[in-house]
Amino acid sequence: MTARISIQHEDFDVAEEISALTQDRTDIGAIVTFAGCVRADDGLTSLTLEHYPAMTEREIAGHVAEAQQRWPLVAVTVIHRIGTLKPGDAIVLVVTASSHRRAAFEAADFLMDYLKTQAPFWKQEERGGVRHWVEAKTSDDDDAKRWR
Amino acid sequence: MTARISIQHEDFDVAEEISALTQDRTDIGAIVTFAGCVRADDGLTSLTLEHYPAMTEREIAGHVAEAQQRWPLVAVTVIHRIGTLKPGDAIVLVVTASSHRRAAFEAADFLMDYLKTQAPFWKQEERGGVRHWVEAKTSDDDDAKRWR
Amino acid sequence: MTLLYFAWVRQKIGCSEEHVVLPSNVKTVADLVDYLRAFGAGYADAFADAKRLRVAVNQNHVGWDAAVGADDEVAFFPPVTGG
Amino acid sequence: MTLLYFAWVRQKIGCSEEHVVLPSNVKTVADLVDYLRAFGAGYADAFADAKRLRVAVNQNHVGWDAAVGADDEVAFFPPVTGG
Repeated sequence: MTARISIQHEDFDVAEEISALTQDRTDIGAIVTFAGCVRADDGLTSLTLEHYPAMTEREIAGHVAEAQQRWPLVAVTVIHRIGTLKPGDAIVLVVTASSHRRAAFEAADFLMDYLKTQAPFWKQEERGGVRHWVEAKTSDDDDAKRWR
Repeated sequence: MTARISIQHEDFDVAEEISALTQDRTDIGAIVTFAGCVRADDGLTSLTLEHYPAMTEREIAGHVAEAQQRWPLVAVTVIHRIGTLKPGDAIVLVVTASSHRRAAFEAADFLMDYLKTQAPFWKQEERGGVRHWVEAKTSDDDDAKRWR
Repeated sequence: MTLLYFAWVRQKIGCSEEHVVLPSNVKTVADLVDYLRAFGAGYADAFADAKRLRVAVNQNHVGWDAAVGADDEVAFFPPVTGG
Repeated sequence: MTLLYFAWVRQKIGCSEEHVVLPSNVKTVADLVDYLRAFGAGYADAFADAKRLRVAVNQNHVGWDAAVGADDEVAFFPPVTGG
């Protein structure tokens, strides 16, 4: 299996990421992508993401390896943006490729639950010029618990 | 909600389909895409899809409407190719956009289960110059039953 | 009545669509199948094993006992294999 | 020892990374927190409510009773909010 993990300030191109995984291959039956975007909820004007670089990369790699053990995956790509983003901006991309659709769906769902709840990111929201740190949500934790 | 359904011979561009749904919007938090490709299983050299046009479009529209009722979706795109395809070719695309990731994942999964099992398509596989009609699979039906 | 055939049903019968005027004793899908079996060898072959066939009337899946009328579109096909 | 602070822990303390030489009686995370609280007002504020904090030693989440040593990288942060 090939895996690509990137934590970056730059935006990403979904089509490029898909074609990087699938080009010249005839064993991939299913490609699932999850792209997350910043929503303009309650007048949000910007979102700033901070992370713990050494831990983020190590943990994401560990979860990708776990996904690979649980599902027959051909390739996985995880891209997470950091820094200050605006409403409508892309923030995260997970691409999973497999022979079978259920594996691709479940692995993408599993990785997103990890990224949205357990990955060492901290978010600061800005509304009307005021910034505040986002508190951890329990509903997201419930999502992540589905996989235990 | 906007919905686009197309049964076509032509290939599709995932990035274009995503940006058509998300452009200039700041209320979409999650976009899930499922792209299915033809696999070269057991020496498969081509796959030909036949469908029942009036029924396919009517049924897909019905399932998109059901997905919209079950999950808070902002937009859905379903593209299914017909005609003769080669290994590696894209065959189906589902894009779901929502404020929330669980809705986008579940709706895409639900629509794919329908398309892969219940939609009025018939597949003919070609191997070594010999064509045969694919028989309906029970494992796919089990997937579709998850939603009842 | 419009008749549509798909996949190997179409191949055995040798056409994808035809229009027929039915005798008055054809009231259900089962009657229609009995009637079509007598159309020729391809029809007899296609309709030989009813268990292998599915039917839709006006684009809705129905059972063998469903009513059919002159204005209906009736389609015969194998179980769908999906996309 | 390398100390890392993230999010509002970093803001309260006013730095993201520092290197300290520990007295020999600092053997656990809890000892370390007690020690750091005396560094200044920002530290006291950041470590005021231990329940609001999480800690990782060498990039692994650990509890308050985990051992810490001179070569460790210890990070303090609020519960992660994910991406």
